Amino acid sequence: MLDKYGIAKRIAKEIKDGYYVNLGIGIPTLVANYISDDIDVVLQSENGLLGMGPFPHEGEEDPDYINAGKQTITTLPGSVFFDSAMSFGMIRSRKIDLTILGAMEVSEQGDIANWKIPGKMVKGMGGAMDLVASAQNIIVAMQHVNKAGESKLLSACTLPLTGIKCVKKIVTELGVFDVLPMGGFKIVELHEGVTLDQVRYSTQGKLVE
Amino acid sequence: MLDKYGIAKRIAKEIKDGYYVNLGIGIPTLVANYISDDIDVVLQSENGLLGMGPFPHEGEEDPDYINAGKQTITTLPGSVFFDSAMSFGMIRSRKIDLTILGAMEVSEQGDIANWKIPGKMVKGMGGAMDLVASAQNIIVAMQHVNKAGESKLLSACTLPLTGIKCVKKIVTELGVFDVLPMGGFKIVELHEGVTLDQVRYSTQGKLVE
Amino acid sequence: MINKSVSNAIEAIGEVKSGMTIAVGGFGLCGIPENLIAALIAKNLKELTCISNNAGVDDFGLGLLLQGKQIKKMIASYVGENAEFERQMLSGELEVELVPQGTLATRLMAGGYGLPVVYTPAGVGTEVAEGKEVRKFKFHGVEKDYLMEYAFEPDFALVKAWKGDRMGNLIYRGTAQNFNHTMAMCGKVTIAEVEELVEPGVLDPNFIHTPGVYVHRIFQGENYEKRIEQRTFRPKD
Amino acid sequence: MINKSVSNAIEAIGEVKSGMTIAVGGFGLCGIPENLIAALIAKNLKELTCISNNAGVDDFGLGLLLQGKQIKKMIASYVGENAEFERQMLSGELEVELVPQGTLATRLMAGGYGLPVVYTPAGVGTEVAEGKEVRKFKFHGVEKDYLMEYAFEPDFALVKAWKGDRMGNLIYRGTAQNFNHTMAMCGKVTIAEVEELVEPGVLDPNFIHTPGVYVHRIFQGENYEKRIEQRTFRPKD
Repeated sequence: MLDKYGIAKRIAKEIKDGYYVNLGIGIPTLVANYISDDIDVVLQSENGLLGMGPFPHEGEEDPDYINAGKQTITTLPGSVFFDSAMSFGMIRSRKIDLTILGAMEVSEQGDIANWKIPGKMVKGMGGAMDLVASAQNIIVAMQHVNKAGESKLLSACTLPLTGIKCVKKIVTELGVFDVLPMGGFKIVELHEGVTLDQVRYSTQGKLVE
Repeated sequence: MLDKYGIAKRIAKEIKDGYYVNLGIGIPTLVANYISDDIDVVLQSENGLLGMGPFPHEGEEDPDYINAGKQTITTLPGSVFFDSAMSFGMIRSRKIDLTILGAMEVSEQGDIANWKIPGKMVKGMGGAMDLVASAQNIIVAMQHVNKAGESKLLSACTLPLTGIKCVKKIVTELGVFDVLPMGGFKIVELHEGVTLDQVRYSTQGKLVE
Repeated sequence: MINKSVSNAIEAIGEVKSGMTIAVGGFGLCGIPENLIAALIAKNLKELTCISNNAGVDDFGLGLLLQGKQIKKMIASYVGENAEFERQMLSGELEVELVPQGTLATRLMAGGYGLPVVYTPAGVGTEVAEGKEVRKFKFHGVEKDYLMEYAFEPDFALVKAWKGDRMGNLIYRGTAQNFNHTMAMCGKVTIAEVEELVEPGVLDPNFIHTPGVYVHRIFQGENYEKRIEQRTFRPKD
Repeated sequence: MINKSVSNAIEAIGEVKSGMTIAVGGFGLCGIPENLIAALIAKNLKELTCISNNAGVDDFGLGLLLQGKQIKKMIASYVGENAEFERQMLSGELEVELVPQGTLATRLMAGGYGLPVVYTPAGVGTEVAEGKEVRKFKFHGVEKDYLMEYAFEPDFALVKAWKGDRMGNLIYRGTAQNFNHTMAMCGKVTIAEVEELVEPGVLDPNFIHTPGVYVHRIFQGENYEKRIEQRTFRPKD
């Protein structure tokens, strides 16, 4: 069973040399720390930056240099700034190879819900709906079950949707799952110490073993 | 009666302080020479320049600095270069105050034909269709009759159209004419030495005296 | 030389009236037009419809307008950092229209590029699609559904740039560009505040982000706070 | 660092095949990818569909491809400077689709911005509108007709920039930017030739016209002729 750092580390293996990658807030942000030094990757921040570098050293923060999570960041050689319209233009025109984001629920059809819980304060979808509607390759990083112990891998999402038929892969603390084109969560691997029974118990949607 | 320089000089009077102006090829290009020194005007060239300056001195021409007629030009303080999509974006979003272009025919409804003569080699419409479809204020600079002596101010255009219901004003060697919203060429002024009969004789479309 | 410079924010927003729709640049607190927001407060304009990616925080940015109950309707993609916002929304005082961030940017772009509508896939199959025209197009080799979204045509766009010249040419710095350029292009009237106002000819004509033709008034702002929302550091090496 | 640089034009166009659709940057002879055009000739690729604002002149630019009968179809806004073009068009050897210049630019932009279609007023009521969907929209306070136009999705975009870095970031100079930026954004594969190839970090990240994400291969071109079509001077002072 993996902790959030383990999930991030596992997802980092999906990133290939030369990829342009968009990392969402939460566990996805941690992925950046585990990208192999052997490959060259460019991180996109949808507020208008390609080539996001690490957080600045204390005292070197610049209010004009932030990421989509409003955190202070740095640039790297070859970085580019641009406006929001171009940023989502490149997302829609599929120039970003991989999008990694968190979710509250994923359905066996690849639908995703990650922006709104009825009855709770709605903060907005930010760029998530644009990313999931256009990305050619979406990996979801999330816990397998929610705090109430209910499965987040469902036959159908119960929360308001962010996008439909878009998630390709899910990495949870229990394992790695492909969302099959005809529907269903295909077990790609179980993390160390995880049993098939654990996964069966924690997965409400159709599991393909 | 005016020659082409006179027509250009007369049109220059229509340009107001602070205007952004697009000048077409031919007589419209000459208009730039007659803009009053008392007003500030920015010339747009649709290949990607705001703030077009005069032709360069011999030996100072730069192949990267041309206008929409492919002539070598210079810039002025405050000039900006941009790409073709933005150039026509600003034309469509009505940021250009005045467009001046030539025509083969104009109808009393304000239709314009200036790009194609059936049976002759078709060179293309260039940016003319975009300009006439979007400009809020279009002045046509042309001769009142063609080389065959036929009127170019018609009840309906006979040549393939460039745009419909768009021309607001026409300046010819004979006079200045407003195209009325309900149709018709309203005589605004006759140039020196021109008689009403001359205009009547040379105008096939509906003349409003 | 066309001179669009005015002396300050109050003069610049002279024609902005209560009830108007204004687009306000910035992403979070990054690149927001601090002086223009202060002027909206000073003039106590009311019933504003604000188009902005975010709504500021309680005591800065558009949050200050919310404190003064100056905003009638907020059109944004993410509004999570603001308790007063939440209170007004839940009480029904504030109307909120949530728009996917890319759709927001693209509808603004459409306004600036003279395109009445755009089709975008964002929100297909979600509540964002409710009441909208859905149409199939084949693009990138895939046939899928798109939503028709209308261009924004705000009465005013209030933007903040790094440098600008008296003809209205603007350049931005870093991620403070964000929505500012796109909004500058779509305002019926666009007002820009800049950290440094220069004479025409100082800025390189090859590297201007927003051509002055889009900008109606410009002034040099004062006392920029440029507050940081999430001050995040890497461990000391 | 992602390194997209290759050594020359022949290597760069390795995957371009006869029969493909290629967008070629430039306006007239200004900003055309001279080395890439030479490589298309050297490899004698045939049956090309070229999207370019113009078709060069008889002995330069795309005119050279016409001489070699390499172009099957030309999509352009203005093709007037070329006798061989006229001959091939009149004889029916060459298919020609004339597109208003702004529509051309906007259809290319749509490709790069992931918008399957755009609505533009250019050509309404003319032969350009034949066979196209016409739709009324209210915009800028005026209700009028617009034509639905499809995004371009060329197999390759061949563009020329002033400077570029090995990650594919590009900057243009003067009016040589023209269609190059827009085309670079919409190519399924985009190849850029530059006058000067630099290391990443040399170009200011605030002032890059085309981000490298749009560019797949880049090389430093040789022997730029940069021919001028209309050498026009002002009288001596």
